[in-house]
Amino acid sequence: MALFLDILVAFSLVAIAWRIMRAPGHFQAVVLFITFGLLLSLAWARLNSPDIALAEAAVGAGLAGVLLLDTLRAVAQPGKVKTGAHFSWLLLPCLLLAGLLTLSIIHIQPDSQGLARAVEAGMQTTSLEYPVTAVLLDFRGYDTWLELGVLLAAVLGLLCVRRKKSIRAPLLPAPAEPVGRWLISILLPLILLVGGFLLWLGAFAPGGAFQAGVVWAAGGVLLWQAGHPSLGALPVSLWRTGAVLGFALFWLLAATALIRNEPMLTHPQAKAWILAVEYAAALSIAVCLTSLAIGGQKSEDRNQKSEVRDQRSGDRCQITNNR
Amino acid sequence: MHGFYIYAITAILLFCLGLWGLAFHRNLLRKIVALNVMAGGVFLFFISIANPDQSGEVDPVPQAMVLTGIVVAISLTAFALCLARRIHEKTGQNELDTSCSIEDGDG
Amino acid sequence: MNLNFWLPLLVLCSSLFAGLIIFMLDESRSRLRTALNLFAAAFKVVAVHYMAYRLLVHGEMHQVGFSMGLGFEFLIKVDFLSLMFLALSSNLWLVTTLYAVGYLEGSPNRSRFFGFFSLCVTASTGIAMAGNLITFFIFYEFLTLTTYPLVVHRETRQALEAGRNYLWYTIGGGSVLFVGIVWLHVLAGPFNFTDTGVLEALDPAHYSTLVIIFALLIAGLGVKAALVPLHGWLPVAMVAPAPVSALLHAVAVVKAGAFGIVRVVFDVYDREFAAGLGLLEPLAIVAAVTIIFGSVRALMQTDLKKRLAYSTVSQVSYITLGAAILAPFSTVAAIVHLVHQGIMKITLFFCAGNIAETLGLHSVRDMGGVGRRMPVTAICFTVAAFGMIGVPPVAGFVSKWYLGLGGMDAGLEWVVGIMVLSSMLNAAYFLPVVKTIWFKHAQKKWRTKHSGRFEAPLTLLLPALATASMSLLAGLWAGWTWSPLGIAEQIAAGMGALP
Amino acid sequence: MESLLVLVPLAAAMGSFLAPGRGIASWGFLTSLAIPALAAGTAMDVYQHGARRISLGGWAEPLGIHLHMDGLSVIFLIMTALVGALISIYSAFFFKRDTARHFWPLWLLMWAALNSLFMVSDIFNAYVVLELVTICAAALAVLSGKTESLQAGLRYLMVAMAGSLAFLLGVGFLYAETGMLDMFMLSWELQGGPVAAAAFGLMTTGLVMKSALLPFHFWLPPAHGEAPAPVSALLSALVIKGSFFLLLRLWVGVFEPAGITSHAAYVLGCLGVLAVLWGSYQALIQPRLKLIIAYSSVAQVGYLFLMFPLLCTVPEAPWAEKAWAGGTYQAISHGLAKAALFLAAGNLILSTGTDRIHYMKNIASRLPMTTFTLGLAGISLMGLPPSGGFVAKWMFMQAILESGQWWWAVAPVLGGLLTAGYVFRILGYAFLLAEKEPRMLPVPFVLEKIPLILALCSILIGFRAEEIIFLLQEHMLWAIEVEGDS
Repeated sequence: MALFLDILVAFSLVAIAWRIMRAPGHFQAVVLFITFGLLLSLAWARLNSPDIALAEAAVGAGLAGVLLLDTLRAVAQPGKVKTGAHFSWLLLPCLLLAGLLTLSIIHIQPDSQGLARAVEAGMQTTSLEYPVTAVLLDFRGYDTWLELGVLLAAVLGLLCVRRKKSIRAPLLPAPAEPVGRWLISILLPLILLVGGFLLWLGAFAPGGAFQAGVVWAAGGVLLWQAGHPSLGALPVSLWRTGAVLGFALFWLLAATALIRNEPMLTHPQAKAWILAVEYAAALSIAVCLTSLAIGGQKSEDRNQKSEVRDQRSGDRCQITNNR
Repeated sequence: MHGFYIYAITAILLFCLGLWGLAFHRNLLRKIVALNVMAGGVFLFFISIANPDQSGEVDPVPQAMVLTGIVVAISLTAFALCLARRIHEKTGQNELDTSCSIEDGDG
Repeated sequence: MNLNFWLPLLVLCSSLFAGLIIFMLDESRSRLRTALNLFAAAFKVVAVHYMAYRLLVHGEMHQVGFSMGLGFEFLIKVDFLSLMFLALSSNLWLVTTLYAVGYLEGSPNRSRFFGFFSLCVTASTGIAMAGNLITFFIFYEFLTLTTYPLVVHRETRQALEAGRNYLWYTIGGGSVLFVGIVWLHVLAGPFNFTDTGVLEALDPAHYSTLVIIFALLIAGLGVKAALVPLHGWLPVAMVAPAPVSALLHAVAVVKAGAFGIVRVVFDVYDREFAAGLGLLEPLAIVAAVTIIFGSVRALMQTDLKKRLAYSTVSQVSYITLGAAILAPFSTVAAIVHLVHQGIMKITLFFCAGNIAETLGLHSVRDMGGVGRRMPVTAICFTVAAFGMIGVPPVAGFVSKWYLGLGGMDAGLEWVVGIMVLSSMLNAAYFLPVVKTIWFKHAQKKWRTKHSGRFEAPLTLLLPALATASMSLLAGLWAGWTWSPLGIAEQIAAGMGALP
Repeated sequence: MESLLVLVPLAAAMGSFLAPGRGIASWGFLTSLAIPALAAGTAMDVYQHGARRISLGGWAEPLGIHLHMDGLSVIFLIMTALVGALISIYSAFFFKRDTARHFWPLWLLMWAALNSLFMVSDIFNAYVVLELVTICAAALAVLSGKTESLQAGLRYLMVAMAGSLAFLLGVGFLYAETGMLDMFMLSWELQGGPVAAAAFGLMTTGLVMKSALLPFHFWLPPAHGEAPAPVSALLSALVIKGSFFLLLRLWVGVFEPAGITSHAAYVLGCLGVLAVLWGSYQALIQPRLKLIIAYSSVAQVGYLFLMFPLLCTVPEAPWAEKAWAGGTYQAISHGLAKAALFLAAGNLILSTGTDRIHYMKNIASRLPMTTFTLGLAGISLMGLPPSGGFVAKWMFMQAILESGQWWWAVAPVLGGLLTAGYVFRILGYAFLLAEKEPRMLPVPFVLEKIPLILALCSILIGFRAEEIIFLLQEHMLWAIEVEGDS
């Protein structure tokens, strides 16, 4: 039965992926992609990885879906649907590659324990109780730190493309029906609570900074979609601080170790330290993901004027001083 | 045991389909979707090796790596989509203009 | 202060630093530039002669070197052969600088010109003092690069065309040379120039490879030495200003190629070993063909500078020919002709430049009456031309005489035939010029720019006079111990060629 | 010391992000002062005491992530420090304030990532760092906001993403085979076999895509040609080297001991030769200076790939030292010379408003310093003596002839000639008299001097190879004992 379920999930994944590639309409492809994300999280739940399933559902299906749909709406070309595909013959080499890789997969001995033993040994020392969180924040904290850096860089890149000083989201007009506001007033506290709960959970059970950050980011996107003015009222400096906070705390963690003359990122195994970093990381992830989701908008407020000016001058970088 | 091979091979197929889609589509949005399918395949592979025998014991390291990978992927996707939108605003096209000769602009 | 260490560096740096400082000078500061230039050149002459004194009289070895790891060694070392070339280039740099100052007066971009001019001399100094093939190659390519801006100095399309031509030839030749040198290092490991060659100790299994490498080296060097069929760039490069042509033909580029061939044959392969591999005969034949070909082509030119250019093609190959004949006398001839050809050819170019600059004459046919209008220039020209033909007692005679003797010694009688034929051809293209200058009347009115006490500005006249007298003296006092011939004989003796 | 190489630019990146005021460039200045000193300190340390590792967070292998410093990483660190610092100073004077606001955080973040990449020891960490470099590089490439640059940036981003994913899948395969992520451990553990071969193929392909080797070179010329000059310089001089460095590390450190590299090495060598010829040919026919320089990068990257057939086909080859020296010298001198060229091109654009070489007539007299820079950097690219490029070419050639794989000699010889072709094509126009005097603006002092310094460095490193070769010889990859250090 379990085998049957696995085969079913696997087959559907491949079938949907195939449909995503072949779908004639872009909208169809995006919707299929969201389905694909949900199915993927199902597969991961099957593989005993609830953290990843949660994250994938929130990001792969949720946030990526929102982003894709949003972009699709913005770049839609009314009246003409051009698939514009070429190189269909490349399918053959790709399948060949798949065959080769499959051949080598046959040779994998699936009894390898990987680093599970080493993690178990490490769990004796670390102050965290849940292994995934321990790997993320402690054993391989450097990766997580730099991952926050990637997130920050994406936001910086977005600002660079949009030539904005900060994400001042173009506030959509509030929804006509009061249902939207009502929904927000119910949903938002719930979202905040769920996120906080996940964060707290992460210390000893599936959950943690990333999942919490994603949930909060969903709240932010919701606020924006509903046209709530609160995001626009956020001061720029606060926003900047929020985006960089997790990263900065990690930096502090790394730097203080140097002062104590220990290798970078070594920290006293006190839970408070790690939790502070984790909470800050969650906040930063939320801020950055919200910014990524809504910051790609074309500016329509007063920034637009300055954007036009920026573009004109940005084409030729010139010197301001030292003439 | 078999579950591992099923998911690992699925992962490979997803990766290769995504790769093909990346080359196959001209539309930028579709290319980005294809990249995400590729990423999904890679992540699935990691999780399948984290849990080879589908018993309760799961290797936490690949899980952590996938979580990191998901964040990286969404960051890059968001940035790529933003670029695609900007290109659409400037050219009205959703494709990379391959015929656009890079020789024409000055500077 | 250890002079054995510092002196070669001083010699090298005198022109290098002069060049670098001149680059930074403002265009308008021509006095300072000239002073600096002349001072550096004079300093170099003094330093070189002092070094020569120390080497010849006290037998001091001057050497500087540092390793760059993995057998990559930068070595500057002064031996007798270096000294010949050094003395030639430093003396001629001094006179050419003087000449160039007068020649380019008032023209644009002089800082650039003199800067590269100095660098160019630095390169040929480095070539002279290089103690191994790597160092030689470094300076050899440096020379290529520093002469390019000089060739294109006039910034006309024609000049650029010539520059491009020059580059393709020389950089192509450089690559071939590069392959040859690296290959040799792979076979033989790191080595320096020695009087007895270095390759004899190698496993005989490598001998066939050595032949290929020799071909690569000669092909690479032959581009600069203008061996037929690699000479194509030289006549085209005549668009450059006269001092540049003088430098190219007498001191730097062509001579560097010939000097390299001498080094490879004498100090890398050793003449007898090379002869054993059967390498010298083909080289001699190529040189002989070049000698005849150059002369024939010179005969067909009406432009004086072009004629001189082809004459260079022919004359420089005497050096190669001398190196390629396994006989003591021809060795001496090869070495001594390095100097003799330089001083005679530079005189000719100075004179041609004088005539072109003062009277605006380029074609041989228009030169009637020049002898009366510019007697000093005409005398200098005549002396040098006679030298080229091989009329005693001018220096050229000595070289040809020894070359012929060497050919006889080695049992290669055809060499004498080549000498005779070449001299006749030389006469055939130089004598009409001399005749026109002295015995024909002017056909049209001259476009004279110069009106002074002398027939031409002194800066143009004195260098020509100096080099002409040098070529005369080198012939007259050939028997003196420290004359070019005397030193060449000592070098040959050092190699075991002369008793 | 080595941790500071990452910490300092990250702090500056955060600082410039949080305080993007008038003095934003001072963050860059401070970093450019600190990093070369830190890199030199690290280099001295490695030079005197040999290679070393630090365990981040105090977690030893195989669990924790390590930073690994040996001769190779130190050389790349120093190159990055030197080039990065000089380009930073240039940028401080080049960018207007509203562009600078975007430039500095991204560049400083990328600098930290590059430093981290050159000390990388963990393959998954390598993936994260690579992605950080990629996203910063892509964002910097679109800094000018022009349509062409946006398109080029997106193309680069997608190729790089695909490459990273292939690399990541390879990481998965390696982990499945060995249960290790640390390269140092892998070099002991990894045996041959189909899984290792699959990982090898995937990781190599991914990194080759990011390094713009021939069939994947298409993204490079537009991306590097359309970006603002300092960004082009950074991308060409440093970013490609990052993925190349990682490739070298993996091949020599991990896959070569496992004995699966030999055939693939010939493939990479062939692609390298083709890249040299094709890139140089394309550079010969481009009408714009920056595109010439960008295609020249395609060619110069090809040289680097000659290292693989020389190093990874015969175990313990006697010519390995020379191939090492050749490759590293090529990487360094290309970094310096290419940065100089792009910055000089930037000056030309500032002065004349265009980089079409037909409009570049007579710059030899008008902008002598810039022309001189172009010439010097060109010498190093051509591999003419005396320059770093020459040492590289010499060492390569010796290794090639010694190994008996003489056919690779095509690349240095023919490539050198073609390079001379395009370098002198530029200089030829520079010396040509213009019919009418073009309108030229003066170039500020600093902007003119920085490229000159870079070009001079690329020449001067040719005079002193011994220390670098020593660093490579004595402290080659993984040349330390297993120890529970930190």
